[in-house]
Amino acid sequence: MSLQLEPSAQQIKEEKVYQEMGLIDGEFAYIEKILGRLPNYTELGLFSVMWSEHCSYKHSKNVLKKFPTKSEAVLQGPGEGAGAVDIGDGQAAVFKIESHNHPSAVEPYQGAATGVGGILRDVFSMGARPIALLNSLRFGELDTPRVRYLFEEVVAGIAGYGNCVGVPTVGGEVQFDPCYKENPLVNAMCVGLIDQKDLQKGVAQGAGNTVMYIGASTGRDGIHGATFASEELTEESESKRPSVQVGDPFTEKRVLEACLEIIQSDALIGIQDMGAAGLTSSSAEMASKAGYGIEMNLDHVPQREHAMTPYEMMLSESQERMLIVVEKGREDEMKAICEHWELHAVEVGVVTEKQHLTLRHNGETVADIPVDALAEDAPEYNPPSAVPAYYKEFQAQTPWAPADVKPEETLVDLLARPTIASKEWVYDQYDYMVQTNTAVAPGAGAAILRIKDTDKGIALTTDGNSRYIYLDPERGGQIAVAEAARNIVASGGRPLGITDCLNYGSPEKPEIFWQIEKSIDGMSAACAKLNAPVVGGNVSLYNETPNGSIYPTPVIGMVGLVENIEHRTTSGFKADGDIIYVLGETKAEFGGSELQQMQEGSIFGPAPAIDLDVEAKRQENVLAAIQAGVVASAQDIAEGGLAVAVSEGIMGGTEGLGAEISFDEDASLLFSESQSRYVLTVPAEKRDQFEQLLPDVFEIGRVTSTENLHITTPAGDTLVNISREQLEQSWKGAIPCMVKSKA
Amino acid sequence: MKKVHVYVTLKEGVLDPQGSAVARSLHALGYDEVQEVSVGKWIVVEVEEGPNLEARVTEMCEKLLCNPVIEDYSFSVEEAVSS
Amino acid sequence: MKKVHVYVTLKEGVLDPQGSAVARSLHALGYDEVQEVSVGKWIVVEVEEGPNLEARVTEMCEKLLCNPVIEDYSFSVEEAVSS
Amino acid sequence: MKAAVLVFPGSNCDHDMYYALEKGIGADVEFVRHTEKSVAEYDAIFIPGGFSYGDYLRSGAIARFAPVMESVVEEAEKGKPVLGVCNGFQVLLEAGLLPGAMKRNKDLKFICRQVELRVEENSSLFTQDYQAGETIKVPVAHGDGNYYCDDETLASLKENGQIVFTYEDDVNGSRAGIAGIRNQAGNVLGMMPHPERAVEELLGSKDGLALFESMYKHWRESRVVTT
Ligand SMILES: Nc1ncnc2c1ncn2[C@@H]1O[C@H](COP(=O)(O)OP(=O)(O)O)[C@@H](O)[C@H]1O
Ligand SMILES: [Mg+2]
Repeated sequence: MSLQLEPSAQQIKEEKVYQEMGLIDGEFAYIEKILGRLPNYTELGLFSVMWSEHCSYKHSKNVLKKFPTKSEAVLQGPGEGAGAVDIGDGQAAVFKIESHNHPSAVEPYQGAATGVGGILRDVFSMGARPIALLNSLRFGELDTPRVRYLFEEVVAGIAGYGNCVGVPTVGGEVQFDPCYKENPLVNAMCVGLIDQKDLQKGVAQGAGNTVMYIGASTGRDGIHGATFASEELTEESESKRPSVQVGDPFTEKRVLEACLEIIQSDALIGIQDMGAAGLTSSSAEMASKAGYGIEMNLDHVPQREHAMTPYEMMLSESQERMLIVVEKGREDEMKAICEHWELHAVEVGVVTEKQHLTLRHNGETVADIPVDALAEDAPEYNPPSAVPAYYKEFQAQTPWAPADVKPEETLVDLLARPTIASKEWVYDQYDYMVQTNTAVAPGAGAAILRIKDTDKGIALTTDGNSRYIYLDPERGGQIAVAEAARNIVASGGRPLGITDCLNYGSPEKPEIFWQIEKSIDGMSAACAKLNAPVVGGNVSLYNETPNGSIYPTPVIGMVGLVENIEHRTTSGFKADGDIIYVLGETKAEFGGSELQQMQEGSIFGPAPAIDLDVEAKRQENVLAAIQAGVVASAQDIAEGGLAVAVSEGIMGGTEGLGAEISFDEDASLLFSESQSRYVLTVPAEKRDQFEQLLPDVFEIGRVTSTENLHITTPAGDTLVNISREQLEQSWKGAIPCMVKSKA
Repeated sequence: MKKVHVYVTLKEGVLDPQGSAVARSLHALGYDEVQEVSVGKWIVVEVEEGPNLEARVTEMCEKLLCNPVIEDYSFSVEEAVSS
Repeated sequence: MKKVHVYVTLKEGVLDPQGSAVARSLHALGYDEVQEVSVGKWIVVEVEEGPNLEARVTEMCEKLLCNPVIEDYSFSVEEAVSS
Repeated sequence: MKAAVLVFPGSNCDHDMYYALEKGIGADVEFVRHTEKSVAEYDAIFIPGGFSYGDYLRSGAIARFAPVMESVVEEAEKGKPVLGVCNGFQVLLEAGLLPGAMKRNKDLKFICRQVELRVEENSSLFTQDYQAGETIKVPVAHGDGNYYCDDETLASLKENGQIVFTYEDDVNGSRAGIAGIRNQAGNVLGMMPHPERAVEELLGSKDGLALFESMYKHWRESRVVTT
């Protein structure tokens, strides 16, 4: 009945209806050629979502091939719901990161919540039990009510969903920069644990087998979400969204438990979540991967709303739904499991020899498309790339250095910059302890989870400083991966693999495509050097508004193995008298630094240098020293430089401690962001052993028993003399204070 | 002094997990006559009388009380019993 | 089919953290005329017509929809437009 | 000790409770689904945290009608130890096994952190291994932990020594800083903080262990008397 409202095949072509769905003329012609006829409206819908950037990676597929994806640890590389690495004892860590930027810009609470829901499903559809969530967030500076609203609601949405499902949110990062003012980034990462033998794949194999639908009913929510995610954000974005998806974590929890029971059944052939492009992508991808087809009867799809059309059902992005393929005749076993969890489980189709996605509705065939055309054979583009003028200019500049730094004032100001300030306000809202594995909680560096019934743990982090990447995508890409690895190593872990979330502006702009290419080159080189291959990821392009694009922001989610949980190391200072060392040289490198942004209101010039050989060597040495048990605390030096790292060592350390430091360089270098550096503390009696393992360290001071940071020149002049309390006021107070201000 | 009653509910078509959970629970308790349940908010705002009361309340709803992306609202003004 | 509107609110004298937060935000936005705010629930239950409708709804409220330790409720029955 | 850990749809600290009971005191633990009819065969009943039924409507409101709850109420009235933690506490309140109700936290935000609790009494079967007045470190993780009761109830809680744990700092706005209360008979305890998350130094505290040990000791002693 409502089908009559849909344009006819002829109208679609003549009136170029396909353009409204984001398809261009050439793509439409290609569709016509594949089908040998004109597509109807439903078919056009299927193509438009499957060929959207979000599902097809049509602009990024080729550059993604550059990533190294193999190592002795990789069990599952890119291509499935999530990647998997070997963590020993026959176990694997399964993990993936995903963006939910556009939905969060429109409806921050639900956008963030459903982002968490989606990434959880990616992981448990592999058969793994989710054991940790992380997130990487970017907002404008907290100086307008809208930005504060986005920030508060995104955090609440992440908390609301993760807490309810019962998966601890153990880490993440939040950075603030004007470039994200209208286009916040919300990337969520999930890590699961599985016995390797249980690893599942999303395949629809074996003609005659049954396709079943599990979970929430299908409504009209989020129709065309994948297309939406592949466009710029405009004023109309809000009204264009037919209806925003609302997350239902309670249903997710039941779907999760049901799926983990289902994967234990040998009747299960394949399982995949209905993520972006819902039923369409899950069915087409499962069939395409297996070399089969699927015939679905849409009359059987559980529906929440009246009179839904095939187009609407296929494109709906209702949450908390899964598609499984089951051995014919054993459907009841699945139903019994689902009933137990009070969930729908219905037969919606069969696997067919003919490699088509065929849809039936009210007794008629409403779509009939070769599955490979939807999935693997989507168009691919090699967009033109061009070096941006800004880059050439930055390269030519003499490096910027701060003018006349008053070290103590600068330190206090830097600690209160929201990007550097304590994120306690954020993670206080996350249940980071549920499942009782969190051995190192959020607060400093990587999170560590113990793996029950073993001696080991895993270390988790997300990282990505987009300022360096903007200044110099290739170097910045190297730094992003290296920094994530430093976090893992400083916590006592060995990097095993990464998942990446590539957030950029429009790939159709040559300058932006250049950023994508170069940063991927940089990341790839670092992944190879640090033996941390890419096992999965997500691409989010078109992060721009009429006011401009975001900085190129690839986010690295990294998983490392802590061979013995006793090796876990945190950044807080531990005991009076411990020696404080810096590993690595400090140079006058301020391009893209927090100090530059603070003083100049913008960033420019060359990014800090990085030498991947040095980086790799130091990581090895630091890990060796930690494993030898001679390191009391360890931390990489990042935003804000040495002075901030030492302050964090005090604030995150045992109560009652401070530090006495002698700094024999120009005071401004306290805030330099030179790469590949660490602050390490060592008990005095382990000095010799430590220095043997790490010959290139500089001793800079001692941990003291007065709650104070005292930095002097070798001549004895005081550069900084400040109490722990004052440091904390600045660092801990900043974000709560900004959030509260209503001006 | 006036009492303004603001009623906020999810827009048509937006998933209402709370409503469905309550409906299921009522069924489990034997209330089979229950068809559908929706859970919304009822906000009572006491305001001092002044000009443009309705216009100002409309503003409050659109700015703060209701999230226009997923919610609809309506309100009615009641003479408040002074207490 | 009838539509029953159930209104649930915190009892008089029970401090309402949500209400005070909304009042504070409204003040911050410049709505100084706002005195007090309470945030309650508005639950719409669609029921098939049958005997004892009011008595059964009262039961639903007392059993499930309202927690009598801290909440009060009231309801009204509306003729629903059949859809 | 045969321990039942109830599992409602949406419970998510069920495994943590199981683990704490098994590792902590070597209890013989079983999960008991919300649809079961009886918990009579168990020596103690544990209602774990989480979001039963999503905490939609009100925390614990829907769970209290689950089939298993009738038997829980019966056993509680017979004097069997029942511990409700976090969402479990909320279920006990909704079920009327403990007085009072929960409101949203005063700051309206979910809070997760280690907090300090004061052990107000050590005469119950749950706290005999603590010192009265002792300060312990146990984490909280909740959005609706702002305990409310009327003046009369508060007076009687005090008079009967039913206030078991209070917060050292005001974390959520609870009346009289209440973190945990027991019934008059002393066999039902509800608390918002999570003792099951505080049984190993590795995770930041083992101050919750004494609670389970107290229960275990009580069970052993009561067996000696009856057999
Ligand atoms: N969005 C977030 N969610 C959870 N934890 C966070 C979040 N942002 C920051 N944190 C935590 O705060 C700490 C500091 O973060 P960050 O400043 O990025 O430092 P680092 O890069 O050294 O880990 C880390 O432990 C991190 O996990
Ligand atoms: Mg970082």
